[in-house]
Amino acid sequence: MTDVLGIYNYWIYVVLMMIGLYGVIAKPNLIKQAIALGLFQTGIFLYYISMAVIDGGTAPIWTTIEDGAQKFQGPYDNPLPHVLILTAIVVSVSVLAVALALIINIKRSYGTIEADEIERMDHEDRLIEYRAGQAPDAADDAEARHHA
Amino acid sequence: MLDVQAHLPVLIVTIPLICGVLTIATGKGWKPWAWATAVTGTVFYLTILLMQQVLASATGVVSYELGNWPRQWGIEYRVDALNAFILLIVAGVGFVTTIYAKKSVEKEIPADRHNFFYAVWVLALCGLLGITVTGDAFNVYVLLEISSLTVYALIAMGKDMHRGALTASLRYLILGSVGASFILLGIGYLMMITGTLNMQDMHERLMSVPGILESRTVLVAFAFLLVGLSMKMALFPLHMWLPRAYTYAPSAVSALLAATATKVGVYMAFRFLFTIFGVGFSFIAMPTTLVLATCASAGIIVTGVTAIRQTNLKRMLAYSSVGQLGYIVLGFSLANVNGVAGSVAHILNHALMKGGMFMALGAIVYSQGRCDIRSVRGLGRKMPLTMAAFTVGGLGLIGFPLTAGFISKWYLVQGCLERPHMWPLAGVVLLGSLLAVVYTWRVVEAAYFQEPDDDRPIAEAPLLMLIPMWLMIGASIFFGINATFTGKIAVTAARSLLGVGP
Amino acid sequence: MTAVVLIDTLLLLLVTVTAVAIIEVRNLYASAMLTSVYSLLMALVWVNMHSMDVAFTEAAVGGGISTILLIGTLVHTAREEKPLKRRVHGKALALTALCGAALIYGTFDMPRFGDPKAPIHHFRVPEMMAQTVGFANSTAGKQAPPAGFDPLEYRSFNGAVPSVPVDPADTAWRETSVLAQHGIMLPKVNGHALHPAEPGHHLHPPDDFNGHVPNSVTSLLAAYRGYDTMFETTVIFTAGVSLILLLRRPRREGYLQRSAPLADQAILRVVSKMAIPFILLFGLYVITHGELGPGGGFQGGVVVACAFILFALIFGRPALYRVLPPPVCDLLTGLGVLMYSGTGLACLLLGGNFLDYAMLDPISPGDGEALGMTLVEYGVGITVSMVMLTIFNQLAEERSK
Amino acid sequence: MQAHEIVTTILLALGCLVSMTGAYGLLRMPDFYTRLHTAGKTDSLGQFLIFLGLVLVTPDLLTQLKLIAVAMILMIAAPTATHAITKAAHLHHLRPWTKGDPGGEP
Repeated sequence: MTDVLGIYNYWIYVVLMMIGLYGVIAKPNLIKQAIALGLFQTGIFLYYISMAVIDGGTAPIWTTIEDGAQKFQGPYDNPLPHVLILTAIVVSVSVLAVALALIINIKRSYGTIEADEIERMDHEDRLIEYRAGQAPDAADDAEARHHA
Repeated sequence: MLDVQAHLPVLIVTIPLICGVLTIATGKGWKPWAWATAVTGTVFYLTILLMQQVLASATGVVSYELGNWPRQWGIEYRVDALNAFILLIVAGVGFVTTIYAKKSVEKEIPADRHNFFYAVWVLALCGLLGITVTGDAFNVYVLLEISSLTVYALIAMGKDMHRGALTASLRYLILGSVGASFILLGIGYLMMITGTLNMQDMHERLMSVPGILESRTVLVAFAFLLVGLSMKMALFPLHMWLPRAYTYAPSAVSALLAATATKVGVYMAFRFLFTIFGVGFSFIAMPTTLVLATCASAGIIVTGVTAIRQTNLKRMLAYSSVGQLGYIVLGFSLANVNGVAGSVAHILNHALMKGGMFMALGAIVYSQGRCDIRSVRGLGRKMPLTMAAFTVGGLGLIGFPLTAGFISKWYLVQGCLERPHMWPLAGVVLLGSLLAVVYTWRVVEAAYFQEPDDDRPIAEAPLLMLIPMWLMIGASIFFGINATFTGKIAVTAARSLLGVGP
Repeated sequence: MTAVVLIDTLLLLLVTVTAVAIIEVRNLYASAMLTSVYSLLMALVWVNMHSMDVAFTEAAVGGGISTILLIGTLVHTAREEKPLKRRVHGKALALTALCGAALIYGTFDMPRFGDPKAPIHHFRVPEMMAQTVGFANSTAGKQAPPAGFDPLEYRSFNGAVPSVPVDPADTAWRETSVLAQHGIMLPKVNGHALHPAEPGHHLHPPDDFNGHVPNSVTSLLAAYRGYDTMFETTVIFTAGVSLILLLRRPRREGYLQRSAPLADQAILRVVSKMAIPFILLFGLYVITHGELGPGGGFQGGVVVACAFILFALIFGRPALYRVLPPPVCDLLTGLGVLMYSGTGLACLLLGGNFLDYAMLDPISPGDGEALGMTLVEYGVGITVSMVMLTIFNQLAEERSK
Repeated sequence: MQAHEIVTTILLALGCLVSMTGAYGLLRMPDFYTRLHTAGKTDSLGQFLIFLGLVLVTPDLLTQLKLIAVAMILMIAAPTATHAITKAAHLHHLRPWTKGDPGGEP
């Protein structure tokens, strides 16, 4: 078994991810869900960056020190995950922007941003749709019952 | 000056990218549509060329190194029979759907944003094509996000017809992002343990370093990739986003999505399960067959029953799509040549049939403003061509002989019978067909054997809708009668995926 | 325990606490502000892990743009979350616990945190790193090797990995020595030809520029994985177009009205007038300087967008629209992506592969690569800044309906 | 330890201390305005001291200049931000706490 000290960093990313996932599932507020989705993704970023770290390493940038001469400064951290995560951060902010635009639209047409209330309204919409789609006599019956 | 043949794989993706961006500047009226049609048409032509190139090449693989960096360090495009086939489907369906979109979009989307709509439309195709052509694991994720973001926006454009489109889109956004994040995580686990991102390179590493496949990291990567991919391709218990999204999206978008989006998800599953992990790990060491076949069978039956109860025909077809996806997954979960070939063939056949059927529904929405079982009553006489297309498509879903659906189900049943103890799955396939008979019959009965509610004259759909619709349905009949092309490609692809000699 | 680990632990603890607070606090404004705090803490974590570019991006995006977007949305949706009936959602807790357990199970076979022997540190990437500024094989390139650079020392991670052969082309050592020491990864030594090439460009010699710049993150981002970055730009563009599709109202409805509430504030006006030129300059500096230090098109673009947003906040959107009318903004949004893909296409037309920058300058491929990388960085910068501005405008227009 | 390092240590410690008092004030003060008052002022001074300390130990001139520039920008930006926040609160009619008021928040 690998020593626990060596992999604790990966556990924290799991914790962050799971906090995010919990928020996505458990919170009915849509904005909360969008924020939680962001947390969830940041957890994955942390994982990627953790894997780039190397003992005694420095940032993967060749620095210019003293009279413009470049100096080699020992092992550099792996730049590949950094590049991937730069891309992933951009993707996550794009997703956030689109989610927020949708949420604003939802607020416009539903008047609320709580998932359970929206779910109820959607359900009513679907009942109306279902009735309208049935044979006309059945729909009339349903309407008659509704009025009775 | 430009050797098109040499750069086909990259042109297929970059032409829709560049032209998609340019769509914004095309102005108003019919121009964005004409531009989008021209672009998708060009791309379709290029995919045909690529298909020929792949079939003609000695190795069966066309590789393209972007920026001239060696594939282990840069990004590689790698096209074999399977990709070329899926590319052909996506580009072809994309082209036909774009032609179809004009009338439907005019009706359903405000005129002042048609240029933006078609820009997003073309970019969605760009993302889907990109996923299919790439040989780099992380590139898959980026392109997946492009296709997802565009699809969220496209679905939400149904908001002017029904507000449900917004919640459908947001729900898909959240589930889709979680799914994509799982995929990203799986890729990360694989990268950490193999040190590379190129799919071929990853596979070589996984195969050449003993013990690596038994490590818990690879196990977890596999599990999370499988869950993420299942979310993206709407495999049964994780399909919850799909019915609403297809129901409330604009008609043209439903047709495009039904025919391409989940198919590309299945393609990704092929690549990850077969190409990266390899058949030995995915299907022999892991109980994948059991898990996937169970989910798929349950999906076929449950969604079939649910589809029967729907009055909204778009929703009915959406549930049926989940069921049909079950067949595709069932096929490749068998991991034998017939099963995988059936699965590959069904990708094409289902794309054609379901695309055509959604187009028929779009035509009904175009003339009536809605498409429930009540609004099709007596429509068999008023819109004969549209309803005939729907009926033929329905026969395909059932798997009626001489339709394309029959071919793929034939392969599937064979595949089921070849695997020991898997014969009950053949029963599931047949039961699914029975359910399809029921839900198709309801519509056929309403259309041909019931009287309409009133005597309003209803015109047949415009020609610009009928032609694409019948192109799709006609193709599905053609591939049902002449199965050589599909069969050949499907078997070649299956053999190369399974690593069996040709 | 090194300092990195200690600071890391403390920071991550703080981050976790903030994350819990973000989820649990009921006031959505507080939640949005905590998200900003969270991002800044994350940026510190990235710096501590030596990932300067990611830290820069996280600070600009998470701390800046995301917060602006969130608050812009909160203004016209809701201030508070509805009180929940149950404090803890049992099903969600069970599901996340299961998921987390699975992920933690997967970590047990991972290489230790910071382990120089991890596959990712000695497979594929070192060749790329050792090539940096063209002195991989100690041959004279366009740029001289830095003083004190010892390729052998570099390849052996300062002696952490023994028995590295002198010849860099001999890569068998990775398969035999290092992997064998690492418990789970015993190599199959049967002459698997896994390393057919050095990571250099196919067409010109390895001692040339080869897409390498001092900031190796940029070299990977714009050269080796330039294609990913092109799509990253497209993702941003797509987000911008989606926002327009979803939120833009017909002209004259929510357009050019209501003067800015802050224009009469002397201090704000003066300070922002002083600051905006410098912010713009800094943005351009970050874009251009991305090859030498942390930064690049994305970060710089966000900084430029922030300048415009600040202008709009203080002087009002009508003033901003006079400077940068929305149609121009829309076109510029696309221009960035076109600049990127156009560079790629130009390489294609000049006879190379897509995004083969070396083709841009037939006499000195290295200069061509430098030119290509600069062009694409500017492409990213233009798209990112304009999309961020478009998103802000759409959210702000929403408010004045 | 050289002289400039000692000076740096003292400056850094002082900067941290000042910032800490700001954090304490944030918790201790009764209302919005007073809290911002402590936080804004101490932050400006604290960060300035820390930057000054860092300038003394930085070897090359360019980085020193950069640090000084950052310090200058923060010196202008932080008080302006504080001003903007309080102004916004004032415009939205948030009343300051006065001696007779109960508890902390007005």
